[in-house]
Formats: sequence, C-alpha cells, structure tokens
Amino acid sequence: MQLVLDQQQQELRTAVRKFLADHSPPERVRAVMDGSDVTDGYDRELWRRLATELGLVGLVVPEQHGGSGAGHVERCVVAEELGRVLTPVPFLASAVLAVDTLLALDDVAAQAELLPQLASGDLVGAVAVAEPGGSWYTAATGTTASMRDGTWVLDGCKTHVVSGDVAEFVLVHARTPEGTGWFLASGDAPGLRRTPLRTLDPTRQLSRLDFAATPVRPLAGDAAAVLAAVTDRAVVALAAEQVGGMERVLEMTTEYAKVRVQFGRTIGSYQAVKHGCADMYSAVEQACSALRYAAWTADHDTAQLPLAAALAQVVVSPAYFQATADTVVLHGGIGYTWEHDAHLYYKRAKTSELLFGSGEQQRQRLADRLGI
Amino acid sequence: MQLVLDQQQQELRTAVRKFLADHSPPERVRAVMDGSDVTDGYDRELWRRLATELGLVGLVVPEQHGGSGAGHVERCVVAEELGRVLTPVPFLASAVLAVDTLLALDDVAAQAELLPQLASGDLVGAVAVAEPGGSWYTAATGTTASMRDGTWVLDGCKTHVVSGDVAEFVLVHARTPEGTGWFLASGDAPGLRRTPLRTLDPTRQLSRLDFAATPVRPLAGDAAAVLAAVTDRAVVALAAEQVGGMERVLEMTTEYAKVRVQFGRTIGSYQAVKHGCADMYSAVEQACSALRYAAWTADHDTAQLPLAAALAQVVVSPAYFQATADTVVLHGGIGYTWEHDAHLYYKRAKTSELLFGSGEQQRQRLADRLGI
Amino acid sequence: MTLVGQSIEEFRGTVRAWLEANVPTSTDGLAPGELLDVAKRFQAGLYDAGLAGITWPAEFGGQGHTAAEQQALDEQAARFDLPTSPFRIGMGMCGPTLLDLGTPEQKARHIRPLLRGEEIWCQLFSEPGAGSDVASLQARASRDGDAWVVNGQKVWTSGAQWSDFGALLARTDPDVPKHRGLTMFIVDMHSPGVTVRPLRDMTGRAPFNEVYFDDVRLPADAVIGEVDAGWQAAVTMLGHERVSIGGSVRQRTDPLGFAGLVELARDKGCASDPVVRGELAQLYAAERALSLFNTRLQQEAAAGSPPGARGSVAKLAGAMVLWRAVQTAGQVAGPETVAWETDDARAGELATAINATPASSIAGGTNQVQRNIIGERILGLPKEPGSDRDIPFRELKVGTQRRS
Amino acid sequence: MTLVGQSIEEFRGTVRAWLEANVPTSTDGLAPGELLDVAKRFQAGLYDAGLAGITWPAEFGGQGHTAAEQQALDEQAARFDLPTSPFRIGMGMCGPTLLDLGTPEQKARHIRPLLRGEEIWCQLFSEPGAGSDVASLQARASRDGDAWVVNGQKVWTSGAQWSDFGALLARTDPDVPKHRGLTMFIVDMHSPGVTVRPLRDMTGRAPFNEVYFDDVRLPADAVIGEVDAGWQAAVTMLGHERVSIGGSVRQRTDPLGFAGLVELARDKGCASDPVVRGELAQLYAAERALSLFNTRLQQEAAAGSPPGARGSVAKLAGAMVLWRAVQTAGQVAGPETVAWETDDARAGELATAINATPASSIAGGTNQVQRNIIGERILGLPKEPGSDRDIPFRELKVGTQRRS
Repeated sequence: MQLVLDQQQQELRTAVRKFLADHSPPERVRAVMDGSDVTDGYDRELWRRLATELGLVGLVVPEQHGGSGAGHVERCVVAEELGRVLTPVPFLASAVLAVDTLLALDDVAAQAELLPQLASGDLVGAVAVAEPGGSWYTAATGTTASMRDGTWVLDGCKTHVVSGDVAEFVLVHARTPEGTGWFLASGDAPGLRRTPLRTLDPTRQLSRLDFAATPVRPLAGDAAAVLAAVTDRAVVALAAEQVGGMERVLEMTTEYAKVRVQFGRTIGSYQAVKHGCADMYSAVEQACSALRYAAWTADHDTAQLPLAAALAQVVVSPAYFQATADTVVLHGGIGYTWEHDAHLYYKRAKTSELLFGSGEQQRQRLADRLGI
Repeated sequence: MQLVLDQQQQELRTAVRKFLADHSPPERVRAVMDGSDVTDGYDRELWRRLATELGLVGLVVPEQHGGSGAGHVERCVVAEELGRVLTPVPFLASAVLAVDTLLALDDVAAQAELLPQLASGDLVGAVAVAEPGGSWYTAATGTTASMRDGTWVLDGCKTHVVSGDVAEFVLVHARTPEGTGWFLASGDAPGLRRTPLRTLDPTRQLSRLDFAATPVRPLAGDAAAVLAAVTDRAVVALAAEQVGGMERVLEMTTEYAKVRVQFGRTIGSYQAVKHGCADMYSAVEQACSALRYAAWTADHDTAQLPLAAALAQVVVSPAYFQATADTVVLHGGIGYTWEHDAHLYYKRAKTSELLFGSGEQQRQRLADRLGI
Repeated sequence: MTLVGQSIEEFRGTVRAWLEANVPTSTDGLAPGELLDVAKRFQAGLYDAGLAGITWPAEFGGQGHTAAEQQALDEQAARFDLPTSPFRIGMGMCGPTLLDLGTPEQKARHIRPLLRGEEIWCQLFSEPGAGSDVASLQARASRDGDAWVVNGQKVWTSGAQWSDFGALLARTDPDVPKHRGLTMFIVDMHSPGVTVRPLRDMTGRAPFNEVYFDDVRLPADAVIGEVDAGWQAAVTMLGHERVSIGGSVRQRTDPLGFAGLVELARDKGCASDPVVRGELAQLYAAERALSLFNTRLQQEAAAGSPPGARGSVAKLAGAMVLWRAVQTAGQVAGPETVAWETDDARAGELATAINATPASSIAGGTNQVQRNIIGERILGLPKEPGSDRDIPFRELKVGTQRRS
Repeated sequence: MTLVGQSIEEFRGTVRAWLEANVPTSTDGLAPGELLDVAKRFQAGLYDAGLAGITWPAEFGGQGHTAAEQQALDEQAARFDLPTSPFRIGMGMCGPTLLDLGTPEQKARHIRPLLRGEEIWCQLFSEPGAGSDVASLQARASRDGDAWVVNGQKVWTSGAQWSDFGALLARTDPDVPKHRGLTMFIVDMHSPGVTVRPLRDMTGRAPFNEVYFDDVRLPADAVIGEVDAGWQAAVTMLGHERVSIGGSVRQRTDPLGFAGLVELARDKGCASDPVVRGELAQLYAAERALSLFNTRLQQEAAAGSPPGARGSVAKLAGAMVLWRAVQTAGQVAGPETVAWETDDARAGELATAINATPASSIAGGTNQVQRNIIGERILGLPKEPGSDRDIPFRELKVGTQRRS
C-alpha cells in the first residue's frame, strides 16, 4: 500500500491549493453562502473554471469520456483542498456521486452521453438514495418505478439529495416490480418537485425531491452493486473533504494560540490549549492515514475498499467534528461569532458526520465488514 | 429529598473514619491481602470489633433482631469509609447482601435466627445469584432446587459470590419446578464445593460455588421481588464504597501534585495535572450527589429507589475507574509500583464496575427504569 | 398581600396558584418589543404579589425570606416557562452585587425598580482583548474633576439593547498591575456616547451586543464599591454569575435535554434500539447527576455553607452534558439533525441548540478557566507562575493587540 | 549467505522461509534463564542468516540494506512471536545511539555482539526523582583522574538483570543548569558496585529493576559523545525510544488487541450484540488508524522524511487505544473480566493486560510529555515559561526531595 502522495499528486495539491486561495477566499465563500453574489447556492463561475481550466471535475472519468482518467487518490487530493476552504461547488454531487454512479452502471449510452458533460461542468448531476426517516445506508424502499403507458415513471420521495436543487439531472435509486434499479430524471422533469431543505451547514445545499408520475429513463446495471460501489467511493471522497477541513482548523487554532495573549502569555503556552492542539494534531494524522489507505484501495485494491471506506468514515467523521468543536472553544469568544470562520467548519463537520447516516450506523457497517 | 448528611450522620462518619485510620491502615490492609497476617482473606479481628464495638454490621437490622435499626444513608456512610481505605472485611456480603435478602424475605423464622448472628458478626453470610457466563443481572437459570426424599436439595453452579469462600451460610437464588426461590445453604453443607476465583482485586474475594445434591432450606418470600430489592440496595451500598474510594484517590493525587517537582515546579501547577485533578473533583462531586440521592430513596422513597440505584451505578462505576486510572497516571512511575497504594484502588474500581454486570447492562437497566 | 406567618407549604401553594394564574401561556411569535412588554408586565405582577427578590432585604424592596422560600419558588417555577430572561443579569448578578457592595443611596435608588422589572440591567466586563483574562481590560475611565469620562469597547453584552443600566468595569489606573487599577461603575445606558450594536453569533442570532463608549460622562456616585477596587467587585459579581449559569433549571422544552431527545427518539421510531437506549440512559445520568449536585449545593447553602468555587463544577459539568447531548441527538435523529423540512420547527430548534453548544464551554469563563478555579481554589493546587501579576498594566501585551 | 542482488520480493521470501524454519514454536512455561538461552540462540541464528541489523552499517556487522528491506522483515516478523524481547532496548535504542554518536572503537567493540545477541544492553536514565523531567537526575559521575566514579540510583530499568552493558546518564557538572551538566556513559553491568534489584510493578510482576551504583569506576573511553553533552545524547536515544514504542507491532495474541477481543466476544456469545459490535468496530478503527499512521511514518521515512517528534503521536495514540480496549474488554467479558477460574489462562492474561495498561500512559514519557512535544516541536507552540532552565542544578529542588 502507498500512504504517501507521490510527486505528481503533491504538485496537483499545490496547484489546487493555489487556485483556491486565489479564487475561493473566505469572502467569496461567504458571498455565495449569503446569496449576495450568486443566487443558486454555488459558485458557478468557479465551478466552470475548475472543470475546464483545471480539469478537476472529470478527474476519474476515463479519457474516452472527456475526463482525465486519474485515480481516486488524485480526486481525494482535490476534495481535501475543497474541504479545506469550504468552496461551495457541487463537487460531491457531480464529480463524485454522479460520476461514480454512471461509471458503476453498465449503461454505455448514458455514460457516453452524460460523462463528458459532467466532466466539462456543463451539467451538474445529483444522486438520490435516502428517503425521509431513513438514511443513505438504509437505502430506498418507498420510491417506486413502474411502467405506465409504455414509459417508466417514478413516484415517491427522496431526501438529503446533495445539490439536488441545482442539478440538471438526478440519478435515482428506486424499487421496481423486479427489485431495485437506477433511473435518470431530468432536473426539470414534469412531476418532480424540488424543495431545498433547511441545513445546519450554510455552505452545502441538500434537497427533498418529490416524484409524482415523473417520467424517467431506466439505466442498465446491477442496482445493488452500483449502490454499494458508489457509497464506498463517496464516503472516501467525503473523508478527504473532512481531512482537509481538519487540517485547516488545526492551522487556524495553532496560529491563534501563538498570537492571543491572556494572563501575560500567549495562550498556546498553556498546557490546556497546547494539549488541545496536540490532540487535534494526533487526530488529524490518524484521520489522514485512514483516508490515504481508503483512497489507495479505491485505486489499487477494491476488494479491501468496503472495509477501508467504512474504517475511514468511523475514524474521520467524529474526529472532524471534535476538531471543529475544539477550534471554536479554543478560540474563545471570537470563535463563537458569525464573523469568524470557525463556525462554518463546525457546521460542515457535523453535517458531514451525519450526511449518510448516524455514527452508530457507521460503526455497525464497519462491524459487518469485519465479519463480526 | 435530603442530599446532605445531618449532624448525627456526620458524627458517624467521623467516628468510623477515626476507627479505620487507627485499625485499618494501609499496612494492615496489605498484610491481610498478602495472607501474611491472616489466612482466611479477611480481617476477622477487625470485623468482630466493627460488629460489636461499633455496631456497624447490623446497622439496618431492626433492633428486635439485634441491630441498630438505622437507615441506608447511615449504612452508606460506613460503606463509604470502608471503601476509602479498602478494609478487607465481608461488609458487602454480610452486612449488605445477606442482611438485605433476609429482610426482604418473608421468612420470620430465618430472620429471627440469622439476623442477630449477622449483626453480632458471629456469622458471615453470602448471597449467590450470578452463574458462569452470566451476571447478577441476568439472574439464575441453571441452578435448580428440587425435593428429594423429603428434603430440598440444590444442584448447579453459582459464581462471583462475594465472600463465598468464608461465609458460614449462603443464600442462594435458584429455580424450582414452580418458579424461582431462595434457599439457605450452610457453608459446610455436603455437596457444596467452594472454589476461590482468581481476582483482579486482591482485597475482595469472590468464589465459585458448586452444588451437588446439597441439602438446603427453602425460604419464604416473593423470590423475584426479593432479588430486585436486594440488588438495588446492594448497588447503592457498592456505590457508597466506590465514592469513598474516589474521595481517597482524589486526596492522594492532589497531595502528590503539591509536593512532586518536575521541571522546577510542583506538578500541580501544570494545567495538565491541575485540570486532571479538577475533572476528578467534578466527577467525585457528581458521583457523591447521585449516591446520596439513591441512599435517601432507599430510606424515604422506595418507589424511586430502582431508578435512583440504576442511576447511581451508571454515574459512579465508570467515574471511579476513571479516577483511579488517572490517579495511577498522574502519579507517574511511582503510581505504577506495587508498593504504592494507587493500584489497589485501580483494581477495586475495575472490579466494582463489573461486579454485577457490564456497563452496558447497567445502562440498559437504567433505560428500562426510565421507561425508554 | 403579605406572606408573614405562612408555612413553607402554604407559601408553595401561594406560589403555584399565582404562577398558574399569571404565567403567559405562550410567547411564541411575539416581536422582541412585545416580548419585553410581556416580561415587564409579568415581573411587575410577580413583584406586586410579593414573589420577587425572595431573599433580598425588605428595606430595599425585597421580601426578606430565607433560602427555603427561594427553593420552594424555584421548584414551582421550574414547571413553567417564565418570561423573565431580560431580568436574568440584573436579578442574578448586578442586583446581588449592589446589595453586597452598593451605598445605601444606590440600593435605595436601584433595587426596587430592578426587582419590579422597571429597569433592566446588563453587565459590561468582557472586551475583545479581555475574555478569560477579564482583568486585562482596556476600557478607560479617566477622572474629570469629581466625574469620570469613559472610552472603550465592551463585547458579549447580553440585553444591552434593552438595558437601562449597566455594571461597567473600567481601568482607572494603568500604572499599577492589572488587578489593582480597575473600578466598577453604574452606567446609565441612555447616556450620550453609549452605542449598542448587535453581535451576530454562530447560531445566526444576535442575543449579544457590542457596546461602545465614546467620552461617556459618569458622576462621582456611579462608583460601585471603592475606586480601584473594581476587581474585588467583579469577583463578587462573577461568583453570582457562575452559580446562576450552572444552577439554571433545564426547561422541559430544551431540544438537547433528555426528555426532548427521548420524545424525538420515540417519534423517529428508534427508542428501542439498544445503542440509542444506552446513549439516552447515559445522557439522563449525566443530566441528573448534575441536577442532584445543584440540589446538594443549594441544600448546603441553606445549611450555611455557600457554594463558593464549586459553582465552577456545575458550570463545567453543564457544558459536558450539552456536548454529550449533541452526540446523542445525532444518534437519534441521524441525517435529519443536519437537514430538515422548512416546517419542522423542532428540528430547527435542535440545530440551533447544536450551534449554540460551544457557548457552554466559553461564556462565563471557559472550561479551562473553570478547571483552574477548581484546581486552585478548591483543591489548593499552586497557581502557574504568573508573569503579569506584578507588572504595571501599561507595560503588558493583551489580547492579540500589538503595542507600539 | 549473501543477499546482494536480491529483489525485495526475494528478500521477503528468504525472510519468511527462515522465520518459518527457525522461530521457536512455543516458549510457554520456560524459566527466565531458559527463555534467555532460547532468545540468544535465536538471535545468533538471525544474525548469521544476515537478518539482524538490516539497515545498520555493514562495517560494524549490520547488513547495510534500506528501509524497504526493514519493512519487509517487519511485515513478515509480525506474523510470528519472536523471542527477541531481551534485545529490544539494545536494538531499539542503545545500538542506534552508539551508531549515531559512538567512537569508531566503541562501534567496533559493541555493535556486532549486540546484534548477534551475545551482549544485552539496558538503558539507565530514570530516577525516582527524575521521571518526565529526566534532566533533573541526581546520579553523579565524578572525575578521578582520567576515569569516573559513579554513585546514585536508577529505576525502571528493563532487563538490567540480564544486561551486560548499560547506557548510563549521570551528572558530571552540578554547577551548570541541569541540561548542561550531564554525560552519557557505557557501563559494564558486571562491574563491582553495581547492584540490580527487581522492582515489582502493579501487575505483580517484576519486569523492571532498580539499579544502584556504589563507587562504580568507569574508564575514560566509556563516554558516549562528549562529556557534559549527555542531554543531546539522551534526546537522540529517546527519539529512537518513542518510535520503537509507538511503532511496535501488536501481537495477534495480545489480550487487549481487537483480534483477541473479537474471539473472546464470540466465545462468550455476545459478538452479535449491537453494542458490543459497535465497541469492537470502534476499537478496530482506533487500532487500525494507528497502525496505518505508523506505516505512513515508515513510508515517509523511507522517502527521506524522518518521523522526528511525530513518534510522540504514535506513543500517545497507542495509549489511547489500550484504554479503549480496557473498556471494550469489560463490555465483552463482563464480570469475568475481574474474577475467573484458576485454569482460565486467557482471563488471567486479560487481567494482567488491564493492570499493565497505565504503563502505556507513563513509560517512555507520560501522555502529558508527549502532548508537550507535539505542541512545541511539531506545532511550534511556545514553551511554558521555564523557571529552572537557567539555574545551576545545585540550587534546584527535584522530585519530592527536600533539600537542606
């Protein structure tokens, strides 16, 4: 296994970090978040440039479909950088979930049609799995696809759909008379109502999608296998985002601890603060190691991926939230203000921790894969 | 409710503490523990004096049966003091479990016969409930009592019997053809084999009792109700021991932190140590509050006792172990030696935590009583 | 209406009857101004019924009762949602401090209107550069004849927007070590030069304010206690604060309370999941142990042992309970903790409570400060070698500010 | 036997084959002396097979290979229980330090017998009054012409009872600040005046010793590095220690390891309990994250970035994993964790492991010291104001000892 980035991967990281520092500074993130700069919840201009200038959206898309044919390790490098600065772009929805679903399906026509447009950033895709009261892990039961008058239509409700409100198309996991299947719905299909949810995290939009006899196109593939494959890869990409956020809050906290003076000393000289930072560093180092391993298995040892992905999630998710909570608290009053960025990470961390299911569901999933 | 000791209770505490300081110093505890002073695992001479001079063994025994007719709050005061200094006497077995079982039964004859001898310290009683592979909470299933040739005999195996090796009689919870029941076995009954277990805690003996057609005497009473009543009261008395131990390790640690110098300062001036002590203090204060409440309900609000006892156990048990673990660690190398007393508390705490069942069983029990 | 000669039992009955008759049923949806009116009407009624300032001296408008009556009232009040939050700082901190340290004239002037809710108070201690280290504050009160002129900035001031008076801590002598050059003042919040700006916190709400002082003039008799003895006055007030924060009764509607999360678990259908049950039991244990500890403190106080620094234990444990509750909530509500339908008010309140949780470890002294207090004042552990305690304030670096 | 020209794959095969053929099947029940003989025979064989001192310079008896071969060997070795514990200190700490700082003569004299297991080494740093604060040690080495005379006491010395040599840290100049007056020496443990006494720890075992020095004479060439530069030598050695503690491979038979506890849960019939499953999964996650971190450190080291202070992360995390395992064990084994039948060897081993767990947070630098190291050396946070760094040792108070 390879847990250290190679030269090229390090250069990719440097390039992305530089680009985001220039084009996705905190002020820009806040402008998008407040809706003062854009109205559709994401930075469309930046997204276009990430797709076309940097080729980051189609990173794992094969070259024949307009992508770079790179690996998950590379995609995780990008996700880490986006997570570091909380860039509000539909990377998780479009460059991860939608791309991975299409790649995992056996539907050559859909791949040929949609992957190039995802890679170019012309289309944003979303993936709908969870339903109200459930989670991504409990998977679809209530949404049904059926043939009516010669076409497939969808009925039911999906929720927590990442970027579901802005996606030009949605890949939906649903029940058919013969089992489960995947279906393609246009974002503006008749009978599809999209309702943005209220979210803890102001930088990531999630939506509820109601389908009422919505015309859809069936997609070829082993539905359950696709769901499993996509979930594992998405968990790894999310873990990368989380690790990026952890690295950033550790920096923020350490920097502040070096300049803030109370009782005549910089607060970083107090063991309470110093040891808090040290614990955060230890957590980051271990989280990063679990992530690197999971990303490596996605490229080089897919038999180990299910275990490695579940491991990464159990290691990273609570650690990120703990790091952000400590960040707010170690900053004291200033960290509790809206004006300081600490809370954006806190909210992102809590959201990432629970996005696909509760901590206990994650642990049980890991236990399953350990054969316990 | 009353969570503060009254004048008389405080005086009782002072008297017991003084007596134990004089007669149960650490050297004496170690002598008993090593078997260098006595061979039957407890301090017989001290036990006799606690029973007769101080009247502490029969504290909750009614006066008509030779006891003091005092309350559980008072008994908890004594247990707290015994727990503080780890006095190796069969208080939990005889003055708590055996006394409470006899009191909860409806067997007037057994009460009249045995309670005075327990109170006087002439007899040590033990109570046998748990069986191999189970815990006190999962209760008896495998030990059976049956009529043979006109007498009741017992077959099966009980384990983790506190002071089971030295008790003159054992009260056994067993299954009969008609349900469960309680039976009295003599410590030297034919067909009873008593095997001391290896224990983590060198100051508290636990035994396995094997019954093979052992003649026993049936005891009158609602067996399930007796078990519930005894368990709740025992848990509270044990919590008192635990709180006493916590108070002592907090003192030990704080005292050491004031005299040990490293890097030119007493270690108690470092936040890492100071905050460790502060957290221990917070835990002690809360544990003590939960204990006081549980003890109070045992005397004044038995309807609330089941909930209060479960609460006390969930609060106190892990807190005591944490406090002792921190004590060893905050003492550094010296705390890890056999010669230092820290490890005796560590072992007692771990043993008390798991004596009746795992932490999760305790939490589920609390959940049951909360009606969740 | 007089309570003289009533037994505690009778008193409890009186309180219950009055509260049942007078607590507003719901204040949901009221605008802040309307809410304030409701609060003032309620408090005036409470006062007129002889139920405000239970243990405060009768001479200045209190009831002169004992801690037993106070406890009886607290127990009854815990069953209601009282609209008294605007008076929390005044009743909990400023009033008791005035009673401790004020002149007879100050008490005669301020206590009765404070108790009747006619005048609202706020506390003006924290500054951007002086949080845990309050004594390093920079707001300056300079003598001008008999009077004082105040300049500087305060932050985290609850209720400043509707306050009539504030208890201000300002530096009156920068040439002595930091603790020795402070004075506490009564400041009329309507004075010229006082500017109040709402401060948005991480929940998106603005329950706090920044307060700016720009050549604000205070009369000589505005001093609480002695000139340059403001630190002692502040310690007195902070002692009251910690007790009132840690000892506050958990509302039944608290979205992060055990009761609320059990209900949520039942509604989500996961209350019988063993892991959820275990977490809820653990949360109950933490919450209940703390409340029993608070009761014990109250009983000890009633028996003559004031809590002293042990209020820090309640404060610290309160924060720990909340953090545990955040975790339990995530277990119970899963993904619905972080995204919910617009009409799901309960989910919205839960999210706000999660976002507000860090405040429990910061406001009123960080967890670290509480642990220092417990370690030093209760356990007698030595202080850290203090490098700034004997240095004139003028020469110190404070906050994140660079000095020239 | 030569490995020149072998690929890593071939090397791995060679290692596996040799280990399969030569690792003693079981050493259970052997007396300590017999165990030592087995260990020495094994190590000699390992050395003769070209598998000891993989990365150590060939000039002094090592193999001169790269970290890749070392990693390959470690991976293979992890599948076996090697009887090499008596050599752990020598191989992990003393040897590497000699290679870093020793004279050519010292290396020529000591490295080869050390690698071949002919001579066993121990480390003589800690004293009763100098634990975390090793630099405050009091053992004294006084000049006597060219030679030195040592007096004092050391503690927590692993393997002193069978050691031939020790790396001793002693004070050679008490008139300068504590870090500047220390020197490291090679001490022949068979010298007159050296007394070794077993030290019983809280598990009841005595794997450590106290070592007393009573006018022990050392020759001039016993100095490792420079006279009065012993602190730098100690830092070098402690760096090796942290890596070797944190990076040690968890044995499959470890009673507190994930694998062992899963097996225990299955045998107890509680492996399908959701709470137990959750705890086991969490333990696995902690254990695996640490082992992946160690792998990452090794890979970075192989790529040219030595771990430096990051070894402290492994050490700290290792302790945390053990404490978590203690909790999981209690959940799995319940009351049988604390009392068990005489013939239940596994339960006995589990109990001993629980009793040994505090050592993980103390030995080799307490958790607090590790956090200081991480905070200061990795994150660059400021040190505490040091009050004793510039004071002559003679004037310091150390340990719990009162000075006249």
